[in-house]
Amino acid sequence: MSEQTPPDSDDFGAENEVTARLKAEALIIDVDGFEGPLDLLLTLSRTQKVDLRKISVLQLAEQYLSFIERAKSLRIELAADYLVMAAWLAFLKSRLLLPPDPSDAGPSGEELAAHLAFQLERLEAMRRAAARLMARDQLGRDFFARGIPEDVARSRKITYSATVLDLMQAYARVRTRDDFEPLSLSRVSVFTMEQALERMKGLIGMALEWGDLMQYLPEGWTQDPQKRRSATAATFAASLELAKLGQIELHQDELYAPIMVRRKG
Amino acid sequence: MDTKDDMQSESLFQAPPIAEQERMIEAMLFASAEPLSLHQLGERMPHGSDAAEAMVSLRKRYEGRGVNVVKVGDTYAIRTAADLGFLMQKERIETRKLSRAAIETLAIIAYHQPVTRAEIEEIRGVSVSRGTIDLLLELDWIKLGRRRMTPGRPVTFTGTQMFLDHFGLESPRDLPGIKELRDAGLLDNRPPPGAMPGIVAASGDDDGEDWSEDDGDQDEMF
Amino acid sequence: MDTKDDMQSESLFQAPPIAEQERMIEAMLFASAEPLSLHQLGERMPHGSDAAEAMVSLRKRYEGRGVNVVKVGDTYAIRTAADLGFLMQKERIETRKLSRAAIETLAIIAYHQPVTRAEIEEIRGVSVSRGTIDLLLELDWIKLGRRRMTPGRPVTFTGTQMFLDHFGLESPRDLPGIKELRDAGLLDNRPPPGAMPGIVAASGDDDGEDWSEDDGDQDEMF
Repeated sequence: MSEQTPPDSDDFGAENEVTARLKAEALIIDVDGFEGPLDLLLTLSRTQKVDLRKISVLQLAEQYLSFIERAKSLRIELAADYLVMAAWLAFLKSRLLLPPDPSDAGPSGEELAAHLAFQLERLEAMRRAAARLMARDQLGRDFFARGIPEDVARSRKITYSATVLDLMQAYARVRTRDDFEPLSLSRVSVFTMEQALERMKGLIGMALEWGDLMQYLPEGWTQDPQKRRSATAATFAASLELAKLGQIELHQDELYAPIMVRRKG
Repeated sequence: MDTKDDMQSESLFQAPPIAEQERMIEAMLFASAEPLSLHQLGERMPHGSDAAEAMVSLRKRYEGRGVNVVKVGDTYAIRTAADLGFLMQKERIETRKLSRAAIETLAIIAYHQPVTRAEIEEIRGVSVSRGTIDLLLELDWIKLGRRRMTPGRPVTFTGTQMFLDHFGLESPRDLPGIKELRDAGLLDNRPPPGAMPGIVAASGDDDGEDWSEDDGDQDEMF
Repeated sequence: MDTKDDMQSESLFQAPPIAEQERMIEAMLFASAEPLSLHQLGERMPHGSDAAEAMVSLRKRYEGRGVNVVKVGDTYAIRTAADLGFLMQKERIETRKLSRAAIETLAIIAYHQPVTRAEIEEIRGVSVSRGTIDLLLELDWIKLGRRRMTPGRPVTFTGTQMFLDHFGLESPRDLPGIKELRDAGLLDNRPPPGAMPGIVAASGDDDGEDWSEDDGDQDEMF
């Protein structure tokens, strides 16, 4: 992960640059191989070749940021959490470098760095513990249970078994079934065009003067927004139908102005 | 792995001590799913071993013990001593899986308790057979709870201590919620339509009603 | 079935000799593939028997033999000696290879138990993939523990007896290196100072959100 520019000799330099770039790319291409930013940081920290408790978080932050920069320049898609970590490390770096601001109540750069070092050490420790665990002798591989368990008796007792997993799966099954119930619309808040037509035909006889179409909305359908929307649409459609039949005239002064209705003739 | 030549030359002077050979046949007889012949035992042992000789001392060792090495045809097996058969009497327990209806009914009772039969049927979407409830009652996994103070005063069902013991739960609250089920991959990851207030792993006190609020609420689609 | 009175009067004069009791637990342990507790053993023995005492001498008897009496949690089982595994090629159970994520998750649960999903994610720095917990539950190596009494009341996970049995552990205290890890403070649940958004895996923090009404309070984590 060396950042040094190669010596000046042209040929040699170019060649060296290529190998360095290939090396960097190899690590970058492997970004999918990392289990998130913390895993990547742990890998980078190994290049410092020190006890994790003595690691330089500042140096690590720089390594990580240059890694991200290179990935960007190579146009490699990085998951959002890598970028969030980069932003956070940039922030941490500034906290570590700048003198503490006495008015700032937040944790100090040192505290944040110490916690990051702790997290890396803990992750490393759990990895080692996992490896030691898996290296143990295992049942069915290194040591064995009785091959022919004896259940001799004549008395037969039936027990029913179910595990918590069965229980959870059953519940999940029931609930998922709920989720995929066939879609059925509630008709309660739908005013149909047939209903609107019926209603307007009954009322239009009295409409000698121009009047707002909205007056024709049925009672009880003007407050609830869902109901009002449905009744408005149905009433408007019904008015078009009546205009087509030559029974009413429609008129609107301008866009969005009230639609006016009166009886024809 | 050694080559054949290596093994052979090794076998000239390297057969394990007889006590070690006895340990070997002891372990093999114990772990094997079927009785083994001396030939089968010998095949698995290091070259130069003498399964027959080891068997003689192993059989002697188990004389009068709780289990014996018995000869079955020309094979050997470890068996319970005949006089201790009575200890195995209780052992014969047939374990059956609960039917799908029973496990679903149990799950609903566990998650929604106290819950009435009508409510269970509403959640499952099918009727609950009498036998299912009876089986769960018989297993002592559910019991009758308080009557619901609604028309008809239906009985409710709740889980029992036996239920908690069987499933290794400290309390019904330890059952995971829908979101946790989903995170564990037990549910399709699709978000459910609307909230699911019914998931509260209820508690034993009187909140059995809360599940009924999660339906009839599709109006939000408009 | 005996009545209580019968049992008591019988127990006054009828406990079998300890050598006989040892034979009994020997037979029962050999017969069972699963570990058995002293309580389970005692239940099947004649009244007045002392399974614990018989166990001490039985365990001694099998020391260094081809099969050993091992302690698993507070249960006992007979298992072949680990150094003889090479003889058991045929009995070997091919297990699915666990993913690195599953192995690490298992280790974290074992060493940090009881532990919540969010804590596992905090330690690993990534979210626990769907199915990982499911797989470990299915293997019966982990189980649900008590809910943590923190906002959201998340479920916790702990190891099982099957886990101990599988890895030949007498108790979680015998996990390799656990004392050193604890002494080094690496098993502490150390909260991050202030905000460390990049490190806490973003999902999972809202564990249990949908099942309990007493939260809506995840802001505390940020």
